[in-house]
Amino acid sequence: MFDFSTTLGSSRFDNPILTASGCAGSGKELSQFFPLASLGGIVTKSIMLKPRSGRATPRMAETPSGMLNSIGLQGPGIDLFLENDIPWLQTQGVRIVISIAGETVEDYAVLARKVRGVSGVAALEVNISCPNVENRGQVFACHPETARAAIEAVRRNVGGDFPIIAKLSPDVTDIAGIATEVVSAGADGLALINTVLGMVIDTSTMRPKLAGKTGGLSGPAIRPVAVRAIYQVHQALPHVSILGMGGVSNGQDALQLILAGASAVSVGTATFGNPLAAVTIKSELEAILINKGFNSTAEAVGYAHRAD
Amino acid sequence: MFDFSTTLGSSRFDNPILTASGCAGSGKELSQFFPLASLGGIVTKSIMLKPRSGRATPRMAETPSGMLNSIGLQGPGIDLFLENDIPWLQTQGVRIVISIAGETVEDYAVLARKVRGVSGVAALEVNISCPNVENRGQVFACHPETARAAIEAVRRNVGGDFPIIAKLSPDVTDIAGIATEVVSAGADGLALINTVLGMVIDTSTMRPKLAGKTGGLSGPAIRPVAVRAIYQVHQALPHVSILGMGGVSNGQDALQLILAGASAVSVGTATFGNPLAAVTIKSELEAILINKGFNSTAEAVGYAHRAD
Amino acid sequence: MHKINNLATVIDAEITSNRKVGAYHHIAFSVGNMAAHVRPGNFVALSVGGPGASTVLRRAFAIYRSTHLGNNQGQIELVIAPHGQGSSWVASRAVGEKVSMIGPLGTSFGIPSEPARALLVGGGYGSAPLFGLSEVLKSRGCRVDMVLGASTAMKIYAPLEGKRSVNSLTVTTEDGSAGTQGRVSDVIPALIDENAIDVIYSCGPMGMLEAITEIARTKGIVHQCAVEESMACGIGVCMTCVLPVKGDDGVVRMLRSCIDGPVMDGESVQWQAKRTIPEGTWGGI
Amino acid sequence: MHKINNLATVIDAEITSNRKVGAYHHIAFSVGNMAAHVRPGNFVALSVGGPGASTVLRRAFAIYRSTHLGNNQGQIELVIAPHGQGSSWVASRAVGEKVSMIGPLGTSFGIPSEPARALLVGGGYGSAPLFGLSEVLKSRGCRVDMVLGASTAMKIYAPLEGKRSVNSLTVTTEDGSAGTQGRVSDVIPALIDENAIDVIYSCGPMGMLEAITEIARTKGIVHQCAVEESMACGIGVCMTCVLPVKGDDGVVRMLRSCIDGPVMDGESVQWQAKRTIPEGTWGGI
Ligand SMILES: Cc1cc2nc3c(=O)[nH]c(=O)nc-3n(C[C@H](O)[C@H](O)[C@H](O)COP(=O)(O)OP(=O)(O)OC[C@H]3O[C@@H](n4cnc5c(N)ncnc54)[C@H](O)[C@@H]3O)c2cc1C
Ligand SMILES: Cc1cc2nc3c(=O)[nH]c(=O)nc-3n(C[C@H](O)[C@H](O)[C@H](O)COP(=O)(O)OP(=O)(O)OC[C@H]3O[C@@H](n4cnc5c(N)ncnc54)[C@H](O)[C@@H]3O)c2cc1C
Ligand SMILES: Cc1cc2nc3c(=O)[nH]c(=O)nc-3n(C[C@H](O)[C@H](O)[C@H](O)COP(=O)(O)O)c2cc1C
Ligand SMILES: Cc1cc2nc3c(=O)[nH]c(=O)nc-3n(C[C@H](O)[C@H](O)[C@H](O)COP(=O)(O)O)c2cc1C
Ligand code: FES
Ligand code: FES
Repeated sequence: MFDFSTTLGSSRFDNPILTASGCAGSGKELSQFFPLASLGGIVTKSIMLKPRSGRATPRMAETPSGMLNSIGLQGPGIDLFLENDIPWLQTQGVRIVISIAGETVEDYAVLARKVRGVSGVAALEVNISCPNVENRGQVFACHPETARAAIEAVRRNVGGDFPIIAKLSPDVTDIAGIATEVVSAGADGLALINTVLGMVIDTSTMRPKLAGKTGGLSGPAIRPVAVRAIYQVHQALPHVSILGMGGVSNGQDALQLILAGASAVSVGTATFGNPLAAVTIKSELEAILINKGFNSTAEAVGYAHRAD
Repeated sequence: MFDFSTTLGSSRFDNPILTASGCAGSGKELSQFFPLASLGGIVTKSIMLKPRSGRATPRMAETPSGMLNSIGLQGPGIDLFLENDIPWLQTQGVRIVISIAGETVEDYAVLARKVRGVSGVAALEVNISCPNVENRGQVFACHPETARAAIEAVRRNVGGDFPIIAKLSPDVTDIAGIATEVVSAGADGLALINTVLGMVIDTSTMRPKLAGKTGGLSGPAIRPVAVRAIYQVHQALPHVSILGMGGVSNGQDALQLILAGASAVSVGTATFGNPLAAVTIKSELEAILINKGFNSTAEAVGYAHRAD
Repeated sequence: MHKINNLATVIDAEITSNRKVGAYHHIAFSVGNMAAHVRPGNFVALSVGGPGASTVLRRAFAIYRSTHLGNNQGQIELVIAPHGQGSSWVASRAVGEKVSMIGPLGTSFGIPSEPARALLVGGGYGSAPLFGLSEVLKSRGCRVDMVLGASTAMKIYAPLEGKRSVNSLTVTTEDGSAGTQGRVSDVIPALIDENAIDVIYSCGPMGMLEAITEIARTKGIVHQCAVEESMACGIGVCMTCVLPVKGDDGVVRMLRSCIDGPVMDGESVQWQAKRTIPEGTWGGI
Repeated sequence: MHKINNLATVIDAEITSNRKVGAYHHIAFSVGNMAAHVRPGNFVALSVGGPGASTVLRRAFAIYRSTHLGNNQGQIELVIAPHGQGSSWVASRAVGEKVSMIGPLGTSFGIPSEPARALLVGGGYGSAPLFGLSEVLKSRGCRVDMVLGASTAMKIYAPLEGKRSVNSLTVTTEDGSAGTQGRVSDVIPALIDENAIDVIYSCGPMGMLEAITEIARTKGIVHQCAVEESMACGIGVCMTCVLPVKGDDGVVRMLRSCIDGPVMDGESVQWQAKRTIPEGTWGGI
């Protein structure tokens, strides 16, 4: 019997396909198209301490085989989120990964404490691709020290056995270095990759198309960057689980990320083109893995690294 | 009268469309399709000190709206290059930009001395996206110190007035920081961007598709990254000329890079899909600039940065 | 406005007709049961570009008309302006080809419980959803006057059967090539007075909706409009399509136009925001 | 081998016929003067995917046949195996559609100056360029024997008119569904002896070319083969398509298969290199 299940840190998932943070709303919107429980898990939109309007519009620009977004972490804040969104998700029989985002190290600490007690949560994804308001708006994930500080704050506050997945930005010189840093700070797993910083200039107005000027590039265009980042990090830290994402739109794409070293795969932008993308990818991936003779997902993880 | 010409450092070009290094062979191959002199200039393939076989094949993988390459700087070495390729280019009436690449700081120094005396050369593009053999193979362009050292070596050896364009890698945490460093080291201009590091895993063999495992991502997929990098660097260093490149395949794309801050634009991958790409882009860009009421290319450079 | 239509499904819809009408393409799709759930103002999201396309996002199109004959035999018609990559691709599809369609999506126009006097205002292809609305309003005993505006005659979409369904039709074009020269906002105030209008329904460019909101406010009448914000998903999961809307509690929030819209109360939309977050918006900084 | 064909041009070639033949599509294009410059072994590079496609690179296809009727009336025929995105797109084009084509590209098969006894070996669609070659050889008084191999009968491309042009045709399939069960390399040695072959011309998968090279070396005869390396540009500007080839000076260099090939001297190609740079290669490290 083929074993499709997978693990991230100490958490087990029935299958390795999850949604990507910020690409599945609160879950409810997607549940109209398929039962959420058919996925390995739902990763919720990164939630902050306070309600947040996000950035002004336009917030998106389509690009060749991808898109830019600058949502700016719009959301209701952790309290309303735990009050309104989580209880509904808990009724769906789906594994929940809560994504949190902070503007200060203290934010991360408080968020971790608030989430600690919530039942039915499989893991915490810590989005550290956020501007650090205490350090000239520099993104936490871009520097080893600030990345470490954010993850340490979460680890200290969440307790010892709760799986923490640190989500890294690809916009760094040495992603394996950052990965090593956050793992030593207490992360059990790594989410790779967040969007790549980009810009589109509207040639009619001759100004940046997005109101926020720059935005995050996602979709198939960045898949080679994701595969590379996962491969490099898995090579450096073979025992740390990776939740891979970046441009996955079919089962073959998901397999690439798994062969590179991901234990599970999040589907983001593909859902915008097809609400059923994640479930379809799940079925395709299962068929491919079986067809290739793997006995389990685990066997395929990092398989591209094998010696000749 | 519309003035289509542009400048990079102290060098003037009749129009702002050039080829991209490594994407136009020795020039001869393209001259079969159009007169090279119709372009603003030809940027030659990065040349090293010694003959170089480059990497093993497969050297390329197509990706969504882009491609990976790992040519590994195959070439005849500077002496044969100056003996065989340059004399022919000199007969073509086209502005020549010679691209050099080294494995050590000393390589850059020697290359600069060899190129110094060559007539008809408009500028030197210094490709510092090369592994530094003296520093664990780390890429020069990825660290401010090594980037500075390479450019200083070139500046010292090439003489004071010869335009040096430092070509940077986007695979860094702070490209404006690297740009500032190389400008203070003596670069007159910046070439932005080199390819983005990526990987494709072949799902049949379940190994990296390229023999060299990782490769450089180019083509429309990375255009938003190029626009962003050019915008950031132009904002930080508004008086330094930028030769922009990355995914330009039509006149509108070229305009995006110019509005972001590029004084000239190199066309790379687009030439593989269409040998006439560069000349076509030149005509399209000219028509668009005139149509929008610009009096010169210079007026459009960085126009997206204007205040409201 | 009625709340989001949560009967949306994803289907491959076959094109049964594709006719050029002025500057537009009128395209009919065979959609099975989807047609049964359509309410005026709903839209569909189409995949564009076919397999191997570099366009990864859907395009939203207002439903011009939907017909349900029972027995899984439904049809949805759209009016498409070939503009950029996506719309041009759809417009050039041949009869018999299939296009992935999600629908019906979004909120719909609210229908008055009592017979009322309605003014329907459409800009360009924005007239599309108004004809279906007009039919419903007429069937409820409402009087329907219509104003259609565009830059030029070719861009006025007003099919014969549509015209027949309204009590009066006024056309404006900016170049004067059809109807009155000018903009819809030039003729609306007089029409409101003449016909003692109770409610305005509108669909078209955001600038037009803003102008109508101002007129409706001055005249003190209700204005429901279908907005058009750039949408990545159309189903409420991406948060790209938001705009600032004042709630009944007086608080401005960034609402998704694909789920809390496209039909919204004109007066509640903070039109002046343009590329900013209005001061005082919930969660603003 | 003859040197690169430097008369290549870029044209929009109209499809004049597209027939399914076994596992392949035989497609004819109207190409104007391009046909006049084609020599056996040349190839063309086609754009794939149409406007808005995510595929940015061309695909190379060997020229099966070219016909030039003078007066700018030329035709080029290709044999295409629908495999991945690009080839499937080309194979599904309808008559009347246009595809951007660059050609003729690459080196061509060298024709013996004296009448000789030639063995032509094709694997899969690799048979395509051999029929044109066969015609030229026959017109120069050569004897032509042909071996075609594939995994299965459907993948043997051997049109009637092609068969007529050769003195003998041997077919091998791995599953035995046509001809001899086995590989081309199983039957070649005997054919060389029987027909006193002077020269082998081959085209097909790299593994097959390698095997034939070994046979040719053993038998001491000349072997010209058309290689197939992954090509990004097809015109010599990208350096992706290289393979290690020993020159007359005994030095191995990485040569571009689009410009120094596709037709190469089998013995000079360093087949054993597979994903490595052979030791001693010029500029190697
Ligand atoms: C609710 C709604 C209803 C619509 N109804 C119709 C209709 O009935 N008929 C019709 O022809 N078109 C309609 N549109 C517009 C349509 O969805 C496309 O935006 C339009 O056709 C341009 O897409 P394109 O691919 O041709 O152009 P492109 O410019 O290539 O589009 C590029 C991207 O920008 C986005 N975009 C750019 N400008 C806008 C804008 N003003 N509004 C929305 N998205 C934008 C597109 O979604 C796309 O992702 C509607 C849009 C919305 C949101
Ligand atoms: C000189 C030459 C002659 C050829 N002649 C023919 C012919 O007559 N008939 C025919 O059907 N095909 C021929 N091919 C193969 C053809 O060019 C395509 O590689 C093949 O059709 C697969 O492309 P695809 O887009 O369908 O598949 P994909 O797998 O989607 O192609 C993806 C990319 O990989 C490259 N690629 C992958 N494998 C190979 C390979 N083995 N060889 C070359 N490129 C590869 C493609 O160029 C493309 O960029 C020839 C190739 C070359 C180099
Ligand atoms: C519209 C949008 C919103 C996103 N919001 C978040 C977010 O809130 N938190 C986060 O960690 N990542 C966010 N991401 C990044 C995705 O989770 C994912 O890392 C990235 O998009 C790459 O995957 P994809 O190519 O499959 O989309 C967002 C991406 C998009 C496109
Ligand atoms: C096949 C290939 C070879 C390249 N070789 C070089 C090189 O030798 N030196 C260099 O500086 N850049 C090289 N580049 C990078 C290009 O010059 C350019 O910076 C990059 O491809 C982005 O532009 P594009 O998207 O238009 O191709 C190469 C790119 C490709 C695709
Ligand atoms: S379009 Fe995605 S939330 Fe509205
Ligand atoms: S395919 Fe580009 S050099 Fe041969």
